[in-house]
Amino acid sequence: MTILLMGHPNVGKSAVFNRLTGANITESNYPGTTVDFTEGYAFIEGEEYKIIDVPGTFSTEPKDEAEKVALDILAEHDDPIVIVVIDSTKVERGLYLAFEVMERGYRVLIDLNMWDDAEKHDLEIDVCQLEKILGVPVVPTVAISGKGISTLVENVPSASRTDIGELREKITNL
Amino acid sequence: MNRKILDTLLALVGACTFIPGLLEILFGLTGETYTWAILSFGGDYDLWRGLILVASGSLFFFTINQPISVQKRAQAVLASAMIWIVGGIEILSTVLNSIPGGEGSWFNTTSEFLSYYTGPFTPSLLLLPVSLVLVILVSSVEVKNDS
Amino acid sequence: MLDPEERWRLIDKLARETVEYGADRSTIGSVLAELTVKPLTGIPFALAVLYGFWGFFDAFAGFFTDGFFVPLFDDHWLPWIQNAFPLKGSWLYYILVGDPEAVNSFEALGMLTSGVFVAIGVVLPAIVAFYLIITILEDSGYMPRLAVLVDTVLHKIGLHGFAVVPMILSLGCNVPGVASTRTLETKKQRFMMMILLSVFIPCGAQLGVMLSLIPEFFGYIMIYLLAGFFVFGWILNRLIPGRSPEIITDVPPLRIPTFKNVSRKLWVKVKGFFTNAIPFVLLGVGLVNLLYLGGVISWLANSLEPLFTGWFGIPKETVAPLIAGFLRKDLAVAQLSAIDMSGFQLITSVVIISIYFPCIATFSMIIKEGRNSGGVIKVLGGSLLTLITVVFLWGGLLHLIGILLGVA
Amino acid sequence: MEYGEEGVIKQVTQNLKNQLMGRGIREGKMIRMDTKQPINGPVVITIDRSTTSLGLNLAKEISVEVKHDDTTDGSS
Repeated sequence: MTILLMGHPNVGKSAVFNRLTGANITESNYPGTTVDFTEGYAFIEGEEYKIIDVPGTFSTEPKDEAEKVALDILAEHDDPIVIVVIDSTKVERGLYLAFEVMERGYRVLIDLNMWDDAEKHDLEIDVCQLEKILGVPVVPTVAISGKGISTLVENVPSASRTDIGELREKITNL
Repeated sequence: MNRKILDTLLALVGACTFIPGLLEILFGLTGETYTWAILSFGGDYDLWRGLILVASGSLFFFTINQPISVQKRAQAVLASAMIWIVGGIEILSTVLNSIPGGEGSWFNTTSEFLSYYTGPFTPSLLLLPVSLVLVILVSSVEVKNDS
Repeated sequence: MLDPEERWRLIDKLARETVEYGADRSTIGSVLAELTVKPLTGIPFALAVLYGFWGFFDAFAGFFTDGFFVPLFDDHWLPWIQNAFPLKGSWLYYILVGDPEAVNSFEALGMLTSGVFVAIGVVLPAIVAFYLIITILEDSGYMPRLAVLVDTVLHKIGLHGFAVVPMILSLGCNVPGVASTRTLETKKQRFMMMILLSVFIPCGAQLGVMLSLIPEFFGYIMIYLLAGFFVFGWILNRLIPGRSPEIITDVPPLRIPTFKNVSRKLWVKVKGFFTNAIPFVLLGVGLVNLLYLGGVISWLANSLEPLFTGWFGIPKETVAPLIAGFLRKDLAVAQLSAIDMSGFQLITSVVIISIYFPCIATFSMIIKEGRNSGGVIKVLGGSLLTLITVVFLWGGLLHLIGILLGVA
Repeated sequence: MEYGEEGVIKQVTQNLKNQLMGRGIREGKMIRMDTKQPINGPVVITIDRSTTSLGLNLAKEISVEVKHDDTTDGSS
């Protein structure tokens, strides 16, 4: 099983990665490119997962080499679980990427990282409602301190697919 | 503490940063070294240290006369951070220079090791604790009319 | 798939339902974040950061290299291997150990002596120090700010604000500098940067020797090299086809980096460097020794003589240090200072040492990285062509300036 | 648009849209110009609390309705 960590640059993706994986990590060069990505392993509920820290990307419409690699990694794995890491203070931007990944039919788990920053800025996010509307697990975390990571791990097996047509209807009817 | 006292302190620290900074630029350009009491000027890269101190001093001056605000605090912190970088490097290189023994032995003798720490010191090193206290003061002053 | 406009419409609606924004208060962090990217406050602070960068490197690398590795290699490793290695006088001894009489590891020139010393004793501490600071700058969110501040100048020569990273790295050692060009966006930018770096940016070891041997000329040499960087950057930008896109980068909030993340990233980087670059350095040393044995280098020295005296106006004795410069530029500068010549000739020859050819380690790195920047042949051919042009023009120009000033 | 000003994005050229969609630069959004570097350097803008830096020529492709006391000016 493979877990892909996707998200914008600077959302603490590698901090999440470091929390999830053990010591055995390797940084390697994606063949034919100048982009490096990191791989590691984790045991979740007795099962071994390969975890890939996908290069930071803003959208699944690639604009540069790093985003192209991100997309290639996404495409070359057989039915991976995608954890979309979002900066909690910039939910809209993060959701844009999450939507794109969900539209492609992947099993998605949303990580609202840097939750402490959101609290500092008096930002309130209704996680339950977000979860209900999107139909995928949404977990607030603070990867730097490790808060919420265990909940994130527990939710990995329940990452799920969303029918985008239904989602559209749900949101329009809100 | 009220703003007047704080501004006086800021001006004082600003001047104590700005003037040695100018002197360092001077000594940096001529390449001479000069020691006065426990203060020393000159040495490698002195021109750069001088430029940074002058900029830091100017930034301290700039914060004077502003109402106490987050802006003012941040500017004081930034100005101090510039001193900390220069001073911190000074401390680091002193410590690292004092450890290896050079010819014949791996480590320095205790007396030689200690001789590295008796000065004279560069202005930034002496300013480091001062600006640290200043930042704590600035942060402790209550912000009025925060916007 | 939805189209982007609709996706945004849905997200905005969703966000209105689930996200509630409080008042956007400015905190000391957010104001600092703004101050560090404003030119008036940001540029002086950037200067301080760069000073800190350089100062840390100087102290850290000096501590390990001069404090421990130099005595370790010179007093223990070198004499031991000179005696312990069998077959003294054979070609194998020459390639692996080098000069049996050498008293310091710089001058022994063998793979197991100079090669290992340079790789472990000199380059490794430099690499650790540099990657440590780079990682802290990246994790704190400062790097994009620095990039934005210098983009103004660098974009004029077709580069990017982010080109500042390889530039800074190269001042320590050109090897990681060349390696880090891979962060640049287009092939054109990577190619340009590799050439400009390896030609015009002197490395830390060379800077050190220059400062201690000829401090009175240091400023002039640096200004002349930096001017070359921008002049040839501008020319290359016109000549090389390809895009140089404008900068688009996020400017993230400033954060205090955590020890765990920094140390982990650092470990991964250093491990990668160990396995990728160090074999290249060792092979490079071996190659030069083979060329020496084959007589290629002395042949070069003889045939290049007229060029040196005529075009550059420097004595013919400088040919030998120049050849040595292929291996170690700092060594070459040290050898130059022993030759009897005028001050201006010394400036000229140091400049030529800097620009004439990247050292073997850098050269190996260019070959390695060239694969990602348009193919080895193209990059190598391109850089050789540029190098020759640069050395002729920039070196000759300096001679001309000297003649005009009446000092050459 | 001048330094320190706020406004609403009126229009983004298609070229720029393709590049910036994922970054949240889109029509109808509040935008603030944080800094402008001297001699045609890049600009720094904030949208939705995320700060982005753009080359000046790219930034020119965004037209903004600047929010003064009387909203009239629509230059970039």
